[in-house]
Amino acid sequence: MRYTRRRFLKQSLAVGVGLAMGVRGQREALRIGVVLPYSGVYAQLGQDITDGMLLYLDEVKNQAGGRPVQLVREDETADPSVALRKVTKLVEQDRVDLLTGLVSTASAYAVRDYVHNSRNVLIVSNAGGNALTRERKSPYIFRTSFTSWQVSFPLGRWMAERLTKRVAVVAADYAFGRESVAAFKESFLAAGGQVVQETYTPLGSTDFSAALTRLLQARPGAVFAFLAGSDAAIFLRQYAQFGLKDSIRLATTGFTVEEDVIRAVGQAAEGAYSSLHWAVRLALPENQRFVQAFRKRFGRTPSVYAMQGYDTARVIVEAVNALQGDLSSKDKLVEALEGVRFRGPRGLFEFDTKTHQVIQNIYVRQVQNIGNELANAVVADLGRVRDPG
Amino acid sequence: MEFYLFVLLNGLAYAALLFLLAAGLSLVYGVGRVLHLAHGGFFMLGGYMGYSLYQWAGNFWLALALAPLLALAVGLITERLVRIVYGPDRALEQVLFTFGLAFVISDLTRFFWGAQVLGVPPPPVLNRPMGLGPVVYPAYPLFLILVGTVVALGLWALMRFTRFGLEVRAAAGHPKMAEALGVPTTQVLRRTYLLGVALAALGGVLAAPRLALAPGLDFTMLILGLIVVVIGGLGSVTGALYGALLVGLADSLGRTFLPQFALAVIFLLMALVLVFRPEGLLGGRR
Amino acid sequence: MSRWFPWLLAVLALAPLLGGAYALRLGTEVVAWSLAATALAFLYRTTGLVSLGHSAFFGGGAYAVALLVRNIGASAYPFAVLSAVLLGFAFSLLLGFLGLRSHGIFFLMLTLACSQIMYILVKQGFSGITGGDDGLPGIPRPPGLEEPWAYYLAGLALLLGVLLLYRAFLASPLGQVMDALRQNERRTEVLGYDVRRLKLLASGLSGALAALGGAYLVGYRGFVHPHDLSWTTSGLLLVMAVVGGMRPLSAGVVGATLLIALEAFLSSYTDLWNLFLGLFLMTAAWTTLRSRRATHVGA
Amino acid sequence: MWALELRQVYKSFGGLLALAGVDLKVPLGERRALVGPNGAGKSTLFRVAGGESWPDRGEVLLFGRRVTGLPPHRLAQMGLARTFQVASLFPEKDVWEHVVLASLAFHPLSRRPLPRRLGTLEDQALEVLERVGLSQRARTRVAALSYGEQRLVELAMALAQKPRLLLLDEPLAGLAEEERERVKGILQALPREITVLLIEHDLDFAYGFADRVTVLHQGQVLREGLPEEVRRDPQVIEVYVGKDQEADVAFPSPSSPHTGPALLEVRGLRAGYGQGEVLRGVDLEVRPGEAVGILGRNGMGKTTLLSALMGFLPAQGEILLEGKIVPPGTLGRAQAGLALVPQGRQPIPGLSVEEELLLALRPGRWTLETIYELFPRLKERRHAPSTVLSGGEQQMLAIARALLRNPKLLLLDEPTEGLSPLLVKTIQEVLRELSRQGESLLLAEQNATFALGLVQRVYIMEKGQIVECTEAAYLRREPKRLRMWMG
Repeated sequence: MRYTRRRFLKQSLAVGVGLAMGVRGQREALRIGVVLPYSGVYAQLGQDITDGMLLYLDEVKNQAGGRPVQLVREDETADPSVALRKVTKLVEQDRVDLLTGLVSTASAYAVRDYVHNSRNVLIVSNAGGNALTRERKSPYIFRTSFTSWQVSFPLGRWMAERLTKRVAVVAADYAFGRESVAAFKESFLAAGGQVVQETYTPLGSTDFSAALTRLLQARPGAVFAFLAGSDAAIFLRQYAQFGLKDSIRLATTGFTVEEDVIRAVGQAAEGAYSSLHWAVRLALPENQRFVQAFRKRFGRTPSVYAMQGYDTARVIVEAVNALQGDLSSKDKLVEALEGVRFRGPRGLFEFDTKTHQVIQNIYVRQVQNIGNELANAVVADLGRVRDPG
Repeated sequence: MEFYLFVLLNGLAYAALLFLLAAGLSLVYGVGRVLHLAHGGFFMLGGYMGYSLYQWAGNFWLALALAPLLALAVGLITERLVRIVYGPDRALEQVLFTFGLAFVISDLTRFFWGAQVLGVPPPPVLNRPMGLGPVVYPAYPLFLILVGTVVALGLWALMRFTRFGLEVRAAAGHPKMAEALGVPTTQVLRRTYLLGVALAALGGVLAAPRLALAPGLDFTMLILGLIVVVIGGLGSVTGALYGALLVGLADSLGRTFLPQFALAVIFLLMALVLVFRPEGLLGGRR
Repeated sequence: MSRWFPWLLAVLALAPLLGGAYALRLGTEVVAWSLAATALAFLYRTTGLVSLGHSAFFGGGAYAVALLVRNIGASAYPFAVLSAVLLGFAFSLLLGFLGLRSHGIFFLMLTLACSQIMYILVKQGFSGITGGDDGLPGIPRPPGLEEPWAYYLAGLALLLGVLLLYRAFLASPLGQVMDALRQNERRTEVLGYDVRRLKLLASGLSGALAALGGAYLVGYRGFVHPHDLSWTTSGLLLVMAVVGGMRPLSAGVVGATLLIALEAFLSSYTDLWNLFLGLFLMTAAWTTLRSRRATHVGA
Repeated sequence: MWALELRQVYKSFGGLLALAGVDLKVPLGERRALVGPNGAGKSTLFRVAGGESWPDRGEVLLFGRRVTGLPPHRLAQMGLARTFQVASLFPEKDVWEHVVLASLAFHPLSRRPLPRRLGTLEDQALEVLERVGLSQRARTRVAALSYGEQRLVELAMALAQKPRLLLLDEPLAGLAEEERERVKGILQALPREITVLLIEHDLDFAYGFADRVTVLHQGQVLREGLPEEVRRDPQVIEVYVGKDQEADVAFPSPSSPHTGPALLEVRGLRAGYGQGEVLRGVDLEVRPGEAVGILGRNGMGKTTLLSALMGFLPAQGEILLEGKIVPPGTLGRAQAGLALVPQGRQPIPGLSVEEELLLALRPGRWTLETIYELFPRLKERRHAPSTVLSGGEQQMLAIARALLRNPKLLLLDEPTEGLSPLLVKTIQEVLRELSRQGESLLLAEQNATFALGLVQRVYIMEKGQIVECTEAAYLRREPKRLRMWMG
């Protein structure tokens, strides 16, 4: 595929530039260890996040605190023990200055102890498990993406007030799914809602007709669904095929109806509400610029993962700029990162100094047909959401 | 009452896809004693080719017709490779070789089509719920059941009434004697392999509107295909049919009553069959 | 081949000690996988049965140790490892019993079924206890072996011990009988050996050794995840044993070293490392066939 | 007390009833020979007695204890040992290891998981090997042994088990002359406490060795008694060698002396299973339109010869059809014009009668209609699966599908095996009709009378070589000469 070859060239170019600078006695290159899935089911997320980072690094001409930036990439694969092995390689063999990446929560938990004990700074750019901000947080671990609680909790109250008090829940049966449903129910029940039916389907299901048949029986006012990747695409298409699309409103978290899923299912996604910390059509100047730049550079619309990559690169560069490129002291780096605050594509970006989790706005969006193109339009801004920690 | 009708129809639609995948797998083992672990790869390849054809031609039916032929072209190449491991008592080498081939196909597919989740919309005429008496049920799965039945009958007729079918059953039944009666068993194996590839690709295209095309689909379908042929009995079309129906219905029941453990239900079913009938339901009858 | 082979092994084995933490971690992982792959090769060597479900014992052993140590504490390691091995023996005995009448592809699929049922139960069934698909983190290192090089050396000694035991077993009368069982089960039974009991014993020992491998794996890694029970882990174990030649004593060790080194090396340089792994497997199958045909002995 | 007792044992495979109510009582210490033509059920009886397959009905008692349904290893523990007709050994092990394995079975050491020098057992093994004459081959891998030597390993293993009841399945078959003498010596020298049940086609030895003889025919005990009585019993002779047809029936005088270039020429054909050499340089020829017979006792290599001609097993030497070298594989030879009616008929599972015929059909003189005329029974049964046909019907099917190939040369391998006399008659008429219509036949047959009533020329085969080639008419006139060869 074009990207792989071009990215490969691009990658070696960055290395070349980095080395060249190094050779001419300039400051030594800032080496960032990137652990993302480049093979297997989550390969697309890995690629989006990497493209987001490369886009921002281009904007700052690959400079951070006067030092050229160099990304050292490793494949996280689907096996958490491989992720841990790659993190160890990056720290001990490639001597990286700091780490970023990790799409799957299981991999994040797997590397958490090693990163904490070896006092290496890790900036998680996707994995959303709540524990990394709560009982298993670490001063050296920051997160620029989200926690499952952050994305789902606000939606509960909004749905109870605006859509219906009778909801049926369909969710993929894995930790991320269960945490999101728990957060959703927390606010939905508090706002007087009632969950009439809960169905958990195995991850990687290829057929949801059974769950949809049960939905038809329960006759809820609306459905809260939590699915990702191919599960989301299959579910949405069968939701439409069963005629549910027009009869029962669907609300999900943003991941279920992200741009790549809309591209895959088209009409079937229309009308679906979703809550997320970003939307392609979010009317913010920074966001428009980001979306145009990404489309020009990569020829496709950015996804929330690309936006997270973009912001992650910015967090790193701004922190290193604050230290003028001197990363000798880990504690100073942590302080610098805590101090990072900027207006990005998603709006105001700042860290909660207690949990090192991003504090961000959560928006309610709906898939609408605007100018015969289906995309997530923002219908409500649920304000600043901070994970309780 | 219509709830159980749904469960049945969901199961049959799923069985149709499983049958298309398993028929080829079972026949190739029957004729050549070769376990083709790359078969799931051709199912996925068929789906991706259907996607590209649909993008290019904009017509689902054209994609449905052309994808199996395209997959056949790839099948011609891989058949030449798999020929290395044909022959008796080479089970270990066959597992290694076809497992490697499955990896190659899986990565090449990702190289050409990328890792995004891709989908093919069902043809407009089928993209709406159908009224089945008092009840509403999506049209596409019914179409799948129809195609599954047509292909099952077609294969049954092919096996029963054509020269090719006769030679396949003879080569599967008694290879040495078949050759003494002039049946070119290696030729037959080649044609069976290509038939299997085309069927799997057809299954892939049909599945695209129902499932999503994403990396990993090949190995998911391979496991299901192996379960179907092992439960139904390796080596014959009828074995694949019984297995597909049983697994399809068990899966649908599992998903309805034990949603989290649907896959476990299927594995439990296979384990039970294998403990009491060590050679699958139809036994050793190849 | 056999004269300089032990020396090569010695050099390879001690290399990680000089290579720093990453090489040590890689080496420790090779030792753990070697134990489990040797267990799978042992089952084939003594009964001719090929298993695609050894992740049930490999991952099962890891989970057993993880659960016990996490709840009781690091001091419970000896007890935890012992019970993991016994559980491995018991489960494998049960699987062997269920599969007494089946052979070839049907036994393979039975082992796949049993390991997948265990995988789903651990992943979704008892997520309260097993941590579901986030896995179980925070598993302490065994007392006295906290240092990576110490842990690696202990593993090496364990692996060496197991291989010596395996070699002794093959030379023992019982080992000879079981080797005969693989070559001609019917004849062995007619000579007066209770083939069923022998196959159960072989299954039990194989399960126990794989569980030992799992216990060793989790001791250094600090966490355990349902992926250790998945069919891809069983597939990798089988591929390791087959690439190692299945029959020789060193099949598991050679296979594990080759595959892990290949995967670690390739995946750092290309996203399509599975493609090259696939090509490697195809050529491995082709060369074993060609060499087998060359030395094919009638009978 | 009986060493071995079978009470009303029935056993069937698919459509064929192999054992139809067999009663057998072998007293302790007796040497019993079990004789009968091929397909009479001897090997099935051995498998049932050895516990490898369980009877559909009836009881098996070993040393007075009921053992029906017990696995073979329990019977072995009670003192039963057996050898196999086709050597069943451990390809990767040496000869001495085989014998040690045999004697280790009930030895406490067999359960010892740690290495231990098996000093005494090894010595015993070498001693047994000395007795069977394999001592120099002790350290060689069994796969490198000749066919005969592998049979000797089988015997050595059985002896090493120190059995109380010994089942010997054709111990002399496939042995070289010198090995046959040695085995005969060993068997004669066996201690009398060991009860022996012997299947052997070398009737001279069998009758000499056994105290009593049981004749099996079509799954039933035809006759039982002292060797001399049984040998002369006309019923037994007829079953074996075929009724002594008086010269009354007008044999088809061959239409014209068959001259001209040979249809089939075989020069120096050598073949065998694995290392064992069964065919030791066979030369023969068949002229167009001629019916040639290959006679010889069982186990002399008749089936190996036809299988080698058909390409079922690798062979060296020259095979020419109509002057041209035949292609190597079975497929090539089938297309070149060879067709085989195999021993045991080999129906194809999964196909019906008519389907097998249609499969074989090649354009030519024989068509489906003409075949149905020749075999009306097949027309009635044409939709039945071929595997459930009776023995006779399957034989007709095997001949019919070979004919539909419209071959240049029809090879027939013991077409009368296991058939009733009436069926043998019909098959003979059919083959005579074919010969009269000019089909070239090459018939390998143990039933000499059947063959002589059909063929023009005869080759006699003895231990893998052609030892005699005469006109069939001459042998018809000289039954003495015939019996000399057929025993």
